[in-house]
Amino acid sequence: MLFTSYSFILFLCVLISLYYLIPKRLQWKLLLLGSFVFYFFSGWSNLLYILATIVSTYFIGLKIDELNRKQADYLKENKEKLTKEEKKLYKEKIKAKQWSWLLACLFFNLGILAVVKYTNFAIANINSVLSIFRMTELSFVNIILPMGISFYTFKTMGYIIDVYRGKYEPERNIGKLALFVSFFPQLVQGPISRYDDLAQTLYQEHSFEPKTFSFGFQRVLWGYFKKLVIADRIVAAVLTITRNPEKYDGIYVLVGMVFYAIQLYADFTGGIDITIGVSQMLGIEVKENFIRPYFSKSIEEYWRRWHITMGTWFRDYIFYPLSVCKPMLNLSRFSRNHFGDKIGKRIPVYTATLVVWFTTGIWHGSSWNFIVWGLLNGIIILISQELQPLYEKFHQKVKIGDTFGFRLFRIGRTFLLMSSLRILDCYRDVGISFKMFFSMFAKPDLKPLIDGSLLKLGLDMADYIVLIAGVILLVSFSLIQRKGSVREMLSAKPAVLRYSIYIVLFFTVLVFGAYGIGFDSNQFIYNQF
Amino acid sequence: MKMRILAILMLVAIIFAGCGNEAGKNDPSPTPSTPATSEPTPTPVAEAKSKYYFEYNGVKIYMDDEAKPILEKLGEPPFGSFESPSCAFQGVDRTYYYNGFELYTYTEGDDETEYFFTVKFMSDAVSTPEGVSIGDKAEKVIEKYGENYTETSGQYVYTDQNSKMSFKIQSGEVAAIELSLIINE
Amino acid sequence: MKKKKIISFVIVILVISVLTVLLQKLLMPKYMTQIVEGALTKEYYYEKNKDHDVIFIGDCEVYENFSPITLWEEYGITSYIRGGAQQLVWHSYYLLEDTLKYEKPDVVVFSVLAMMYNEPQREAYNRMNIDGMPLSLTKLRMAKASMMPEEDLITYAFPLLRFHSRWKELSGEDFRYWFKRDQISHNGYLMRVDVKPVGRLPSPRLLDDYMFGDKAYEYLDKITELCKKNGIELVLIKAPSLYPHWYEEWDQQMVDYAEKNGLLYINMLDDLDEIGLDFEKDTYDAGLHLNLSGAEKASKYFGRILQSRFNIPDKRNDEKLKAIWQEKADYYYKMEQEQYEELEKYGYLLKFNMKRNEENNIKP
Amino acid sequence: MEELLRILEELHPEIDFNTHEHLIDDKILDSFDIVTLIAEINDEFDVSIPAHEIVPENFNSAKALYSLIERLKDED
Repeated sequence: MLFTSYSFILFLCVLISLYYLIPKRLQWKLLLLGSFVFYFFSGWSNLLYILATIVSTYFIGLKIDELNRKQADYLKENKEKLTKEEKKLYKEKIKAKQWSWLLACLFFNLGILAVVKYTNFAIANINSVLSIFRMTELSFVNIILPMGISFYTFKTMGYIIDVYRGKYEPERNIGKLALFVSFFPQLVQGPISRYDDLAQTLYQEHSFEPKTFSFGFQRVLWGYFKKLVIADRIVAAVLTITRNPEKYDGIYVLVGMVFYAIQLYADFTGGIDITIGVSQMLGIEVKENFIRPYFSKSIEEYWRRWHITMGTWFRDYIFYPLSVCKPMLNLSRFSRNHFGDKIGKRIPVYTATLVVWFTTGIWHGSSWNFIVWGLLNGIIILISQELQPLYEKFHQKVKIGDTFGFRLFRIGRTFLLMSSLRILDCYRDVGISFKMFFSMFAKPDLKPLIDGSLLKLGLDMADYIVLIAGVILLVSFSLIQRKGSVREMLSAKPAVLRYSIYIVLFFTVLVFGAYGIGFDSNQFIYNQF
Repeated sequence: MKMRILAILMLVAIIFAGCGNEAGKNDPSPTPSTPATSEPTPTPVAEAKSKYYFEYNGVKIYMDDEAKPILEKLGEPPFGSFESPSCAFQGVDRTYYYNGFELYTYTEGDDETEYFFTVKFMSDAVSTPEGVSIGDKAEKVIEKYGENYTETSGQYVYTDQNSKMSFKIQSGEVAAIELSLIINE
Repeated sequence: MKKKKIISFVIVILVISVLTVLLQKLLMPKYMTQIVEGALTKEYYYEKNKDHDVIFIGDCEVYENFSPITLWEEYGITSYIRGGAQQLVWHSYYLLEDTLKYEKPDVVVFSVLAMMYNEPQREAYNRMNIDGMPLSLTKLRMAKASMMPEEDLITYAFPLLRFHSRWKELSGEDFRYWFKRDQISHNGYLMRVDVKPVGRLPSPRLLDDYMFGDKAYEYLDKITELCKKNGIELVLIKAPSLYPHWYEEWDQQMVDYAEKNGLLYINMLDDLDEIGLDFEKDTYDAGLHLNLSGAEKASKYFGRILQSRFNIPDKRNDEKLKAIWQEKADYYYKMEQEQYEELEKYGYLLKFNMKRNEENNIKP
Repeated sequence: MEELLRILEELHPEIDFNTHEHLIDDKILDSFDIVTLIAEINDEFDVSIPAHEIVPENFNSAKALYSLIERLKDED
């Protein structure tokens, strides 16, 4: 069930009405049921995967906690008898047991993810090796990727690691845990919420709050605007350009880059708006995933403002553990002694950064494109880190203050840099991506921008007008938003104005949204009417 | 701390993928915003042309070929053509009358490009590339085309890729021959 | 305070509803030129006097080949053609079901050519056949039976969801016919007076299977059933169009079906001489459809059968009906004359040749 | 404590670590700094700070960081 399908809207209407009609203590159960219904409609076999993850995580969480209790009891009972050494030994023994349980949980769930997501990628790679030796190639397997598996797997892994670390107690009600894992607004594209952020608001009883509800509704509407009016419209041109690299190189690549940046932003943040808005309509608070990322002045800042829950997940569960683990510290010490302070200090950071970005890359998709994309992100971040002192010196000498113009320059630079990296998302393979990137410089012919060629990409003049208006609206919205919540500002305005804005927005989505026949099936059969 | 193993574990999935050259021909989804839904698509098999085609004056006609260049090579149809719009006018089917055969085309797309969908044999003046023409004995069909056919409505039908060759057999003789595009309903 | 909130909520809902209706009416295709077939379904509901002896259902082989005016003038039979572009058997069934909500004819005539289709063919034809119908369960069932895989049922309840992107193509026609329509048919008959003689027709292609499909038969059974239940005589008819080819095997199936169900089946292709059709003069597109003179000949022939077989009384002496049909006939002859004049002036009919108009720079 | 301040000042000479209380919230220490810091602390104090202790509360001020080190030492 996609957010943009009629069945989702219907599902939502039914669910929300029931939600506020039934006794409040049943609300979370309804959400759980709804989430499973939602998931069921995207293929019943998907349910098996998510159930396996829920059940395994649930029992292992309890197991780890049980060991904690056992340890506490044992230490309390034998408080007098045991020496410090013995206590330490016992603690280590328990920790080791917990560790194996954690490991089992991670192995199992990551294993599922690996098999469904990366098997064909692995086969493709093995085949290319086999073909060197002229051996028979393996055939691809037909696995349908369960919806949202990357997201809910990461949610549960964060949960079990936190339980292991003793950050919080495990959830004792399997239904509640199941709801945390499968909460339907988050299933398709996140955000990757943490248990301690989401759980309480999820299980609480919520009475109907007109203000929260209408705020949620507005946000949903805004999300649909971004997705339907902008993203799903501009995608036609993006696909035309990126699917036909032989035809569209040079300046078209730049056009494609910028269009894709718009599409991705509108699509992803629009989807998250719908997620957060729907949750809000249910009285549930979900953490933000974006803070106006395209206004970032550096890549490092960009990644703090784009897909935040993913970034912090990688930071907390991979980057930190990896860079402060014993072997890494030893390595650091070793290299400091042998290669000097400068290099030694950098080794843990560099290793961890590259590992994180490699993982981020492959998490996004099982292809070399995403791996290279991830690694390039990491490398650029490291380079800019190294250049930092140089920049500072430069600034002291040249004395460019924090002027508006300079800020704009940095924002533009970051936008272009991130867009260039995203070329890897768009093209068939890494080779073509690089070829296309360099063709921008090899063929700096600007003519297609003005000779009407842009109208042959699948968008006509009317589409461009809608898009330009839409983008202007997005940018101004973000600019206003820097001063605070736009919805709060609106709610202070007279009712007539407020309602008119909503009604206009509603009809804008309804009429100018790129949905239905003619958009999803490329059958422009009504063109002649 | 054993966090190290934890981190390594994260990589299991990746190492699992092994290393290779740029052979990852998976189609990266154009919307990595929903990475969980980007499925790898296996390398498509290059689509070969059907072994069934029609040849006239050295011009080869495969089903679903674009009609315009081929019609130009064949020259004006000596007996004209017929145009049949469906009830309302979208999508025009055309029939071109040549000496001994008729060519059928359909149109598709905004620019109404024409594609072949049938060659109908009208007399023994023409024969299939395998050498069968109207009036031949049914045995000759099997001799030339083999046993691998299906029989429906008194026709021997041979299929390959997107095309099928049909021979209508009446009292042991080939009464009609048609090469046509297989249309999936 | 609370009361105020409720009032403003109601106002907002009201404003949204009104705007939705207005937008929907504006954005839906009007079918007033070029593809006028699309307007046929809707036009029936504008008809004031919904009481007919005979209802025709079927595709272009009914709405181009039979003229209710001729049936009235020659035999005093009142009739209406509920035809539609590529109307498939299930379309016909549901259209009949809906028609029976308004009237109960003596005879229903079903054109059997559509039996050749067992699957929905194109979304556009679904829209043309269904959209004109007022919203009802019948309409939704009809849509459900007809939908192509890419279609959504809800777009038949709210066509705005289907046609919203027509804002790009809005033309003067859309504003002119925002709230009203021109009458484009004569009780469902679409008039064409131009002539294009039959030349060589493509020879019939081989078919894999000459049996009509299950779904086609299922709905034919339903039509038979519905007529029986309502005491209506059902006539199966193959209209005298030469193309698409009407196969022997198909004809036999209809003969058998009619016999089994005690129906009258007439293949008019067998009686071309008796009808007096001259395919040099009586068709406007080389044999696919009859033109006015052809349709009048076919109607005279068929009317005779209707009258003799089913004893439909001659109502030409009914004063009230006489007045109504006189008005219809006046419009009919006026259009005939206009078409001839247009033909003389331009060499073709403007309404049906938008492309040629553009080439010749003519604005109809 | 002096030792810790020395390490911190090496990282960001421009900051007065004696008084600053929002090192993380004000984005003065980024994740790279934290990792470097932990490596140095490991060297100087022979204390390894586990990943789950990397939370803003522990790193917002030199004082907080120092008490974390003390606590971890005790636990050993």
